[in-house]
Amino acid sequence: MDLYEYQGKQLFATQGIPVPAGEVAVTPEEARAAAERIGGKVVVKAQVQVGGRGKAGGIKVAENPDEAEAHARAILGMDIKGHVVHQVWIEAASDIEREYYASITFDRGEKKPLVMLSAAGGIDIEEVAATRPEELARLHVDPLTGFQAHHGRWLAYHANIDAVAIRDVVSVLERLYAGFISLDAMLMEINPLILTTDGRVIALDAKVTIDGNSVGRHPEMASFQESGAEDPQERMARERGVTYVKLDGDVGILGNGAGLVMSTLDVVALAGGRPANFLDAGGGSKADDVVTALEVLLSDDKVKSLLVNIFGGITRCDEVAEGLLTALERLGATLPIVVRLDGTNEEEGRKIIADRAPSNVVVEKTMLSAARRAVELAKEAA
Amino acid sequence: MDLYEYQGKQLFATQGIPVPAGEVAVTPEEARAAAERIGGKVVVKAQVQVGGRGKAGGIKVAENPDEAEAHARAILGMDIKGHVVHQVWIEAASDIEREYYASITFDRGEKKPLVMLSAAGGIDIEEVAATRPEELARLHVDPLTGFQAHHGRWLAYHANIDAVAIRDVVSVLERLYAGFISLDAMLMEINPLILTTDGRVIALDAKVTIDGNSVGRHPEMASFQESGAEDPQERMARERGVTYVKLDGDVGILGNGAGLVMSTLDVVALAGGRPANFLDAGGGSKADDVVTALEVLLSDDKVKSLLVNIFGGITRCDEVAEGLLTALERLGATLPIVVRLDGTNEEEGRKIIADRAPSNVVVEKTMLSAARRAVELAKEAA
Amino acid sequence: MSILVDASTRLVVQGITGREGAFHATRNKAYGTNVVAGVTPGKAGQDVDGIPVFNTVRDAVEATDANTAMVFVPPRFAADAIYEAIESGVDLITCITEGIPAHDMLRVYTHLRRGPQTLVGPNCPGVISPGIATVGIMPTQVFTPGRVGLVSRSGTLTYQISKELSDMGIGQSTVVGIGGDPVVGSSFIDILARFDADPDTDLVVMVGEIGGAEEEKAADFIAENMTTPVVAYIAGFQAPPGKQMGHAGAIITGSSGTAQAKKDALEAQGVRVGTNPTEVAELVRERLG
Amino acid sequence: MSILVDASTRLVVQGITGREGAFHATRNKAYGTNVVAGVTPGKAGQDVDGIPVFNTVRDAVEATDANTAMVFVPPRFAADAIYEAIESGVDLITCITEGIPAHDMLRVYTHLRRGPQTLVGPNCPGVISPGIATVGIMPTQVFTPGRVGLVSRSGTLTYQISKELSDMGIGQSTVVGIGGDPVVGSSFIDILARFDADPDTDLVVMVGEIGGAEEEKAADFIAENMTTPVVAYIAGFQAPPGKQMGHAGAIITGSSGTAQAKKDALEAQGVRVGTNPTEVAELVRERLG
Repeated sequence: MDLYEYQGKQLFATQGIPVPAGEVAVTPEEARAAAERIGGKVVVKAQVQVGGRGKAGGIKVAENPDEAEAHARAILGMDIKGHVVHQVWIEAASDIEREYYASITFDRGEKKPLVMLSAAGGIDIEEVAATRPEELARLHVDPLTGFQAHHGRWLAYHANIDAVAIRDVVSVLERLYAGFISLDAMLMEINPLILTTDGRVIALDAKVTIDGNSVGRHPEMASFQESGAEDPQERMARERGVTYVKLDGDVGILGNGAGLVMSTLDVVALAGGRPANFLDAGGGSKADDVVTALEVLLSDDKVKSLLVNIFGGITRCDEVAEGLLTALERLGATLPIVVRLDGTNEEEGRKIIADRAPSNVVVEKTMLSAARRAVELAKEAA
Repeated sequence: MDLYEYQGKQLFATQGIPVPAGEVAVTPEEARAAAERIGGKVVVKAQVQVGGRGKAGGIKVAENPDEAEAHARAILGMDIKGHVVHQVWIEAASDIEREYYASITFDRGEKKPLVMLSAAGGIDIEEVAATRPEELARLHVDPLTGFQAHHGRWLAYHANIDAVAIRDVVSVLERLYAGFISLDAMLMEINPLILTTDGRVIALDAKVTIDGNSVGRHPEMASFQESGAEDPQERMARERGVTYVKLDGDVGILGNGAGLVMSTLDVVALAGGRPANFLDAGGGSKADDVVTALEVLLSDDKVKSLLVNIFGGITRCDEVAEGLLTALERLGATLPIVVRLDGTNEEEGRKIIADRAPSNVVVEKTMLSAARRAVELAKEAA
Repeated sequence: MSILVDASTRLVVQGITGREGAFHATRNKAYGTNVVAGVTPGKAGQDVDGIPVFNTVRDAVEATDANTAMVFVPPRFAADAIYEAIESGVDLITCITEGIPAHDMLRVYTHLRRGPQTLVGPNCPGVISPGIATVGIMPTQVFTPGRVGLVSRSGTLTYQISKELSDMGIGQSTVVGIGGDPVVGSSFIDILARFDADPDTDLVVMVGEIGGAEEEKAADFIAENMTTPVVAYIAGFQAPPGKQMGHAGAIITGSSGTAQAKKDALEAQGVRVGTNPTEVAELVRERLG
Repeated sequence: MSILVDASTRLVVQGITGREGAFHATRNKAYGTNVVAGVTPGKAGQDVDGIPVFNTVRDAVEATDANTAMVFVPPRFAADAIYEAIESGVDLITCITEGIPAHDMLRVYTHLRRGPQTLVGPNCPGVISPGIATVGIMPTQVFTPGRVGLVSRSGTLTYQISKELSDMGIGQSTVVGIGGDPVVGSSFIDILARFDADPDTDLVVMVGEIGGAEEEKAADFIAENMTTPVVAYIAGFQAPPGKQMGHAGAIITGSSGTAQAKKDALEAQGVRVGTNPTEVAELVRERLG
């Protein structure tokens, strides 16, 4: 689960990581009120989960509450790379002396947290990593013994952090690591971590990703779940617990297990078709999941044919077949549907389709032939 | 550092381990007031760091505040195995259904925390361990991965904890372990851990020892340091940072390093003498430590001769010699003193003694001869 | 003849009285696996289809000499269950559970890899040595005994490709689903090394997918260490781009992780990569001659 | 010729700009030890008696190929310093610091013992191979080169017994103070095993004291594994009884831990135990013939 900047900063504050005073606003009037409470110069920042909002005009400095309101009015509703701005974050402006970069990532490859620190922070950190790698200090941490004081020192010296800031930067790293662990984060990134002209070290941005499997044990994050920038089908799918990503083709695809679904997309493409989506009904798909999945798929009117590709393990083919019939009955879909069922209870499943399915449903025996048939049918229907 | 029961229970409460409501009282009147606030039947318990207080009459049940006051009057000032009672703990009486035993120890041998649990709690747990070891479940815990839920289950099943109490007992073990780690404990023992007639699990006693090397990082324990039951010399020594234990002989002993001091005691005994004390001025003894050490030693009038046995490593012999002269001058001691100096700056040290020491100070070249001489001198002086 | 699971396997099923645990324990037993015990706290003395239930894994191991554990408990209790299995001393632990918090697995993994025991999974379909024994949730009718090993990150794709092999008359020595989570107990390399050491495996099929760099590492391992030939499949050429984990993610990942990058890495080391499951089976047949 | 410390030792001193660190680093160097680096955070570029100072141990090791670290930092920073030394890759770490919290050392110890590196201490005087090199705080004038190894829990008693040996003309191959804390990196057994494997050590003196059961374990180890003869000394026959750690302490300890119990355990395994330091040296002379 990706968090908005303001949510990340709220978590930072609970971990003792210094952040500027700030408030969320969803209307220009709220933005003005927030600016008044904060006092002095403020920054109005679009809350979107996409990079480059500064260049897109989503970050503006306001000298007073009037300006804050005007900026908020301009930014709210803005579309930044497909993400509509529903909230702005108003925070006290900082006088920046230096911009550092600090992050902790769950490194799947090494299976350890990776801490990175650089004195060359700001938006171009990937460029730094690529062209001047010696300026980006990197350190993996043993998950059982954790982040030690010497790790912080090594990183600070090797990242060439200014001497005056070393103690505070190391303290931020220690708190960042503690938060990374206690909050079940996959990523915590501060870019920039600034040194102010009066010598304070402050997190000016916050990019936080929480492990989706761990959200249940963090009640404090329950309110973070809502997200405003999704495709309607994606939102419906997420709310019903199936994994759905919309693509731009016309062959709708429903499978079970991410690997099989990806393979199905590939095979459809090899057969000359264009997949309309990625939809994984889950490894243990039951009839209800299939109904949900079909509802999601059929709500996309670009879909011209449907390929249902199931290989039952925990999933039982007869339950999938029943779900399919239930969904078709309820939704009254008439587009051509190609079904391939293999694995647990495959014969019962095929028999259910053969005996009771409407005429727009055809069964194919192999994944390859099913993909070819679905592509043909989509072309015929187009 | 050993804690009193009431201190242990205060720590238990901060860890979420259930304890009876209670208060400390240092006068009978305070005991009455506490009993009134707690309400109902209470128990008045002598606060001493020694076992067997129940048998000695140090624990009494009071039906009402009058009785509580009377019991406190009887118990305060009582001498239990050499420990004078200065405080009583007044707590709500519990209705006991079963008595369990639970503890976590810092096991030096295995270098792991050892968790023990038994359904046969109460005062006879050592007897249980010796004669019915199968009733005492024992489990070592990996310090890096910590106490897991399955450890608690295994202990509870193997200790034959009543089914109705298993969940709460496991919860107590988990909290006890968390406290053991976070409080830097060497021992946390609950005997008995009771199941009440209404099905609650409560720690009825608390025996807690904190690692002396860690006390500095636990400001919440600063108030626990004071201790009322020490020998005056032991207290003086502790306050000045030297390790002193009084024994019942007449040869006073001052050395540096616990091993050498123990060896000195043994050699004195082999020479037919009786050591008056164990005094380790520390591995890095400086002049001031020697002054302090001599002050402590000379305040015991059973001491007839003194053996100063120093082997300098970090300790420098010349500094010890200077300290010795300073102390003798300040304290005006006239008893015979045998000095043996070896190691770092030994020649300078011996020269200081030879040139400037009063006539009651003699130098011996070896530890063995010094011990024999000190024993002879003590016998002559007796 | 096989790796990890065979006729000497003595299985204890953790979470055996749950719906899935009971179903699959029974099916594993029916296939011929020696399922000697189950564990559910508080249910010692009961049985599931004749399999005795114990309170703890240690009790089960002491009573039955189990040497393999299968974890079927819910995600938030799964790390504890794996630790319990490790401490019980079994050689192999297979964790089927999906949805375990990643940080839990990070600690489990770090601890486990400092000892001699093997973990397969979590979030995996298990291990089957066709005709001999199965530990997990695989649909056993898909597999046939033979001399081709298969290792896969994906469950259903494992079944698909095994079925393609079986349909072509090519049997399997052992099929291993290593699981698709960020942290799994056994990597491609771990399993490839075991197949390479197995005298009864003539060829290995490796089934990868987009994300991570495990297939790229495996490509190097195959070239440097293996004598047994390998045929690969990679899923996800058409997959939507995965989300980037901030700048940090981009810095770590670089260009690796795409299906094309994985295919290129494997082919650069001489490993043939099929474009679809059927073609993978054809490449295997061709290679076996 | 020696164990742990010798002419190949390249020492980095952690906490070199502190009072004790500077004093002993300089003395170790003067004795002939190859002291190649010191570490004090923030003081890179300085030097102590010509020894270059670095910010981190890793930097020191990269610049100087140090293979041994000596820790001289205050107790609350010492665990961190040991971890830093471990991660720097040095082979041997000697920790002089006294007063380290026991739980800190418990974690350090558990981590350390899963890897290949050696820790001596904490709360120990260090290691000396007389005439070759010294790492620690021992008064070097007490020792003479020779073929008797010595291992001890006590610092000053180490000096005492080494001096008794030297006075009798018996030199030492290496003298190791393992430290007296509840958790130390190397046990009697660890060091005895090294001496037993050292062709230039003819006999080992083991100096124990009351408390714990390490001497009892060593007695069994000597009988079962060692060919090099051992002479022992135990201090504390007259010591006041140690405090009992509750019922739990009594249950764990049982009857072991007293000086008499240790002496009995050693003699039962054929190890001669001297009653005072001088007699220990006499037993060594007798045994060497």
